[in-house]
Amino acid sequence: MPMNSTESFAPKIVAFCCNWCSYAGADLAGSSRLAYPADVKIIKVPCSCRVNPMFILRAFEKGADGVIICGCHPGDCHYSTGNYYARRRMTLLFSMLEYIGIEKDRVRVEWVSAAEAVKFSETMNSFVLQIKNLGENVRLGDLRCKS
Amino acid sequence: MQRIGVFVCHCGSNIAATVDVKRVALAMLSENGVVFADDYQYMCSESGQLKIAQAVKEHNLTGLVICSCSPRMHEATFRKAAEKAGINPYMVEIANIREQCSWIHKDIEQATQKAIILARAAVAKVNLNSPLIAGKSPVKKRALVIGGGIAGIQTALDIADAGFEVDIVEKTPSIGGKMSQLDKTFPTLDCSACILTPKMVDCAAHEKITIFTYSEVENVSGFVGNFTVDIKKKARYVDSAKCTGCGLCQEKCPSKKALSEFNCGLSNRSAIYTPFAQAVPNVPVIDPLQCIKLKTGKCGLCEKVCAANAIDYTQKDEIITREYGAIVVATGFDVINLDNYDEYAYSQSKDVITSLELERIMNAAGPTKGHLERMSDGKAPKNIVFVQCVGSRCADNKGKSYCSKICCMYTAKHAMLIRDKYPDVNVSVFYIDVRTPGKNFDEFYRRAVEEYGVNYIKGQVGKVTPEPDGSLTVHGVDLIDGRQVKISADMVVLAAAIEPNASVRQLATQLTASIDTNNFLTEAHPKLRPVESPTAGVFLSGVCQGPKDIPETVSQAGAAAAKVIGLLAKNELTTNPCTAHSDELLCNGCSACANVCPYGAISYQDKEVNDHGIRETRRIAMVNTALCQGCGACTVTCPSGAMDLNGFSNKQIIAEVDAICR
Amino acid sequence: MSNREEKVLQISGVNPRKCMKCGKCSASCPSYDEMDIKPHQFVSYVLNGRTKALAESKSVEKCLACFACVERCPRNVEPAKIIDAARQLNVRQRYGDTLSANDIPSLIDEDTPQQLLVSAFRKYKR
Amino acid sequence: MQELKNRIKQLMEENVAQRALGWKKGEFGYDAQAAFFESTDELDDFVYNGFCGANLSKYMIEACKKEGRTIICLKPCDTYSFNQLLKEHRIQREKAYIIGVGCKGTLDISKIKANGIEGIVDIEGADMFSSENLLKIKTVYGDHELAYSDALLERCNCCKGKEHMIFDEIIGESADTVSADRFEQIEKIEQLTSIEKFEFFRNELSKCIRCNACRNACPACNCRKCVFDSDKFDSAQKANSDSFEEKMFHIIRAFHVAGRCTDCGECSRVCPQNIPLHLFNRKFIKDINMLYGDFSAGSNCEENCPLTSYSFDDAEPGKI
Amino acid sequence: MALKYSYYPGCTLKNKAKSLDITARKCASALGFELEEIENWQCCGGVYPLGSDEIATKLSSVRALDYAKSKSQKLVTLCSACHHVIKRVNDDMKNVPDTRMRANNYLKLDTPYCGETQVLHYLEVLRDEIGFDNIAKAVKNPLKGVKIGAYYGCMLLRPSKIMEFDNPENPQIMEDFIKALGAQSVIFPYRNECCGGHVALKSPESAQKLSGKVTRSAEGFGADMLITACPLCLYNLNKNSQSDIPVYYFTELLAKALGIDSEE
Repeated sequence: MPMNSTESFAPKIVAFCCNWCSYAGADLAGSSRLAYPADVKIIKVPCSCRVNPMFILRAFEKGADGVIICGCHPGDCHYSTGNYYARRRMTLLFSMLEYIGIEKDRVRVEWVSAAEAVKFSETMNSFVLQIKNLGENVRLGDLRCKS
Repeated sequence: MQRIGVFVCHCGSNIAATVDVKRVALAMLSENGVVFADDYQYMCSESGQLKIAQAVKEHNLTGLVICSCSPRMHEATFRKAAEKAGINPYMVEIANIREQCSWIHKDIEQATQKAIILARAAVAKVNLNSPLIAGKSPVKKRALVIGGGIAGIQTALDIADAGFEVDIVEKTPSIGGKMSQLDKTFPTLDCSACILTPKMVDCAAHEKITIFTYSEVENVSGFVGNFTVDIKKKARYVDSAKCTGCGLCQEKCPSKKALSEFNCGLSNRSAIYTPFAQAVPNVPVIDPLQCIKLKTGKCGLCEKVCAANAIDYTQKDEIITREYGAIVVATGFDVINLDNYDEYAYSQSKDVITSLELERIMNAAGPTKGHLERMSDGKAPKNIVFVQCVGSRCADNKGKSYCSKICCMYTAKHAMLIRDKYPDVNVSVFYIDVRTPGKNFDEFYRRAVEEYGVNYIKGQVGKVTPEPDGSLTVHGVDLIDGRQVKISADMVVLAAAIEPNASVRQLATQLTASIDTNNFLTEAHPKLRPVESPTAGVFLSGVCQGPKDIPETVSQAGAAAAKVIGLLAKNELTTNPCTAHSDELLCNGCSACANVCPYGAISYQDKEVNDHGIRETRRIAMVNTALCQGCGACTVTCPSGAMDLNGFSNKQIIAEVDAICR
Repeated sequence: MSNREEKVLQISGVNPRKCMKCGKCSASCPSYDEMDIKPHQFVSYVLNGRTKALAESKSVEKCLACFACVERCPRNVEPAKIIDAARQLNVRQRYGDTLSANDIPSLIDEDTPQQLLVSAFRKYKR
Repeated sequence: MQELKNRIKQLMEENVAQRALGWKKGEFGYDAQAAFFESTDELDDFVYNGFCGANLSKYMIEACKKEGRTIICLKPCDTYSFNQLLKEHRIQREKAYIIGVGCKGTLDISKIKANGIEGIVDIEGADMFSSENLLKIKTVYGDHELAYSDALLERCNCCKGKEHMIFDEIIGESADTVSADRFEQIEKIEQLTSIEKFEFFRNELSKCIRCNACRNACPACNCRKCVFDSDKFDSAQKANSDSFEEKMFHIIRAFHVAGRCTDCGECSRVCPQNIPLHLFNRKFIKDINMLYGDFSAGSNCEENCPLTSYSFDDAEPGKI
Repeated sequence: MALKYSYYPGCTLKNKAKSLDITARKCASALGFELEEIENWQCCGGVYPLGSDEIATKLSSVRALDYAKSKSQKLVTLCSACHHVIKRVNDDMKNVPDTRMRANNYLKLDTPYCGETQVLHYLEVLRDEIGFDNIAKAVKNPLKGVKIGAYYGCMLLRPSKIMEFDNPENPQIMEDFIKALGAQSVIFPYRNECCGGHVALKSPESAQKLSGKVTRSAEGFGADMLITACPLCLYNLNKNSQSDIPVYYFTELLAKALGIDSEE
């Protein structure tokens, strides 16, 4: 990937953030003025366990270049156990995506607490960079690639 | 079809300086369902809310999108405003264009574009919102206070005085906490026991307060207003009902080698013991690791001497289950382990002690009966050096990154007390900064310097070396003087950092209350909701939330009590209407959702349904909305999509995804 | 910040802004009395644009590389790296030679370990 | 086979059950189909041979809505699906009388045809209970012979075992058919580069005509109404060929049955386009076994599905 | 099978500190392990280059490390300076991408070296691989009644984050070693303070001052002798401390306790 195209490419990135930890972490990142690229758009969900794999596939189908799911650290879920289920679901989904030849770096799960503003911003910065390095998502729009 | 009004807030210049608010409003006009869009200086202000009401009326709005600060800030405000204007409060969505946009981006074009997309997603969602009605749930009129230190005691007393029942769960055999270990308190030099003991007695005597000492929280379930808590009462081997507190058993106990926790290990105690004379309850416990009878079956001396027949070697741990409307965490602190700071020779010399140990040494009930003595040889020290910030303000993974807040003041107190009682003792204090914000605090510190002649040296200590003659050389630096300083001391006192009590980690998990990277419990809002945890019904009192001194702890304890009283005073609570529900025509009755529900809110019913003319009895999932907390775990588990979540429906989230990716 | 200061920071890899001026480095330094600029002052010299003075100071040669300051710094500032970077600056600008091979015979005895010579050349000569 | 037929007849006559769920012979010798036999007369058409691959478990959902009890013939692998349906409360145990039928592997007609055998009129030697390992194939162009074991479906070559997990009685012997490792194909794909993987699956999936045969045959796909047929997820227009569901159908379907799929292989068997759909499901099974411990859906009715349980130290997503 | 290690002796051990080398090898074979000298090893430079952009000064260490990697052996050192330099360079190769990349670009090895080798000091081998209890069992002439002060110096311990040798402020390994030999260990606070050896050439007065503190502290606590792992410390303490306290390499005492003739 030549450098200049990486520079000009503005990826579409959907971030699902749980209401209790990660969304609050994002808020704290905001009030602490910890910048991260505008490419990231946050969707608030009550818990990482609310994220249906279909939402992720849907985002890719609609042209997202990366999807990141943020939740409370395991053990700290507001609903006690939600992120444990999310962890298994996403582990399997990501493994499947890799298996069918989708760059697994297009998806990520990160546990970010309400206090971890720095981690939130660093995570988003590194994720955007990762997606920029991958370039535009061409594979997962339609797996069948029918004409 | 919705009729949506979009309102873009300037938030003064907080948003408007980076986001072209007019353009955002204009862009929204071409969005599906939007019939009105406007921008305003402060949407949250009264006139801002009035604007909403007017627009609702004039344009017959059915849904609102507010582009403003985080919903965590003002969602409730705008929902109330909507309700006043005649719209269901759940027809409001917030596009967070401040925390997630204007505050983190500098480029106006970029920020404006992002704000438009965020607003678009909110509009797409509102298009699919439907009015929700909040339910009600009853409130159990009893509070649980976890931790029986000054924070827990004060909270419990305040709640009980308001007429509500309170239970205190304390891990150790007595309430009193760290304050009971202190000798004097700053800045007034009150005797700690003299002001604490009456409160402990009040607690024990209060008809509304039940104290569970030597007990721990084992399990917590439920939610605000309706918590169910299992409390483990550890076997005391002494019947509290029979014990008269005469103390004979402790006197006669032949096993006296255990280190006294209360005296920081500086003295010994018997296997059957009350931690200190004023303990509440004044009922001893038998330490099973030390008791000869419990270890070998022989002895039984305490049983023989107990006239009240209170000794019971067969006692077992007991689980008590109680219901509460509110829970207060007041688990307090501990001094950090100093293994990472061996340069101060804490592990190498008995005469290097922590400040808490010094409190015990200075205390008349302590290991030296209040005489200032070296722990190594019992000699009176002539030169004492205090080292500040041991393990505090460290960014090196060895210590704590925060300021422990209380050390400057208690060190000034110690220095002053020593100089007062033993004027011939030289006292030096190595400090990095002296931090004394607080009423009469700086005056207090200045008195230590000016009236008591305490030698304050700006600089840190690099190393303490024990010398062959039993003295200690303190290698420090005087940064003002620009010289290395070597002081030959008899005693070195380390102001070791404080950290949250280790039990808080597990407790936070049980309560689903969040903790920060230092294991302090997180408050719901650092400024506006400092005594509430983000988990409804869980409140914070004392150092478990952050370092604080006694006056601050007591104020926070009172504040937490006030919040609890406000909660318990209600007969019922409005429940979150964003709960799950299952579509009976789609439900397979497979039980997958019930398996993942953390609240046991899903049950199954055989129900007759009419599926497009076919009547049949089906096994259908039913959600108890009083129990459901709206996490959504069930919705993803459901293979047929029968289970959905109000306020965060599959369609709503997909609409947001689509709007963002468009 | 001038070129030289930037260079020192780059060579040392130190973030001087992390320093909280506690002085633990100076309290720990066995060479403190030999130094004209003291370990706790190193960061200020870099931040205040006085790196040249630092590079020309006696401290450059007096640092024992014992890493006591590195070990004990509560903020991970690592003053030893700053003073060594200042020394590197001299060495790289080719006026840092303070030891010549001709001096050696007069400085050694029959027991002098090779290690001392090797490290001395690293320390005093480019 | 006659023994089986007689026993069913007897059970129906004794009123143990009101009907039977078995296989009916088709037009050719190799197209037996699932069928209900409501009376003993109808049993004339009953067959049980190597072409009775259809897993009847799913039909039990229908049978449970009928009056009385139904005799259901289950091959060993079918019993896993039956258990899974029981666990999901989709069927009732008391409504079924299970005859576990012996199995020596089910046959793959496309494998036979792949041997260049065309115009098949009749196939002899497909009987499940005979120990003969020879298929005699009559075609319009003459007779062919093929070893029974050479014509097995892929799923039978990596059979889970010939033990019935649930039954009321067992009729007939089974024979071991394992000749391949179940996860070998998966591992091979995992070895490919990202682009090779993508090309492989794109090539396979582009053959899909969305006939829904896989979904219809799959015992785990037993939703009253499939998400792909309801409008629960898509806010946009439904069911044109570009829709989201179309594009992601197979991944979503595999995810929906993950932890529930018994690897019965019906999806691949019924696919008219011969897409190896089991490769998706088996990948999930492999991952689940590796990450969360060996799990075999339907081996019993108690064990919790790996996706509705967890442990504190599970692997982190993307880090396996 | 005897444990085999790649052995990096360093320049001083081939010259002024021969006895450290000889006794270490002899004790190794007595204790059942073998030190295989790295072929064509080059001098480590004596000091770890602190500059974050230094490459050339680290290459000799990388070559030694890569040699050990190629033999799948752990790398063992004796001299404190060599240990310090090699251990830290190894850490750079493992954890500092820039150094790793540039060093590898320069060396053009068949496969890049990325810090795979484990670097052990001889004392760590004794503690972690042989075990002090086993050494105690092998002792033939217990050093009964001898009071020995362990002088660690700087380079084995600091920076502890990288050296991971022992507690940098209250180390235990040499004391345990002394006890294993049957002697009595004397803990004195200057055992981890610098002796000033590094400036012994050009500032002998500093070296005198600092080394004097070390020996006085040890004598004050009743030490009959000192042991060290570092030839420079040994030299400096002997020459500059103005004390008569004998200083030995720790391996010399080990050899004595094991009943090994330390002559070549």
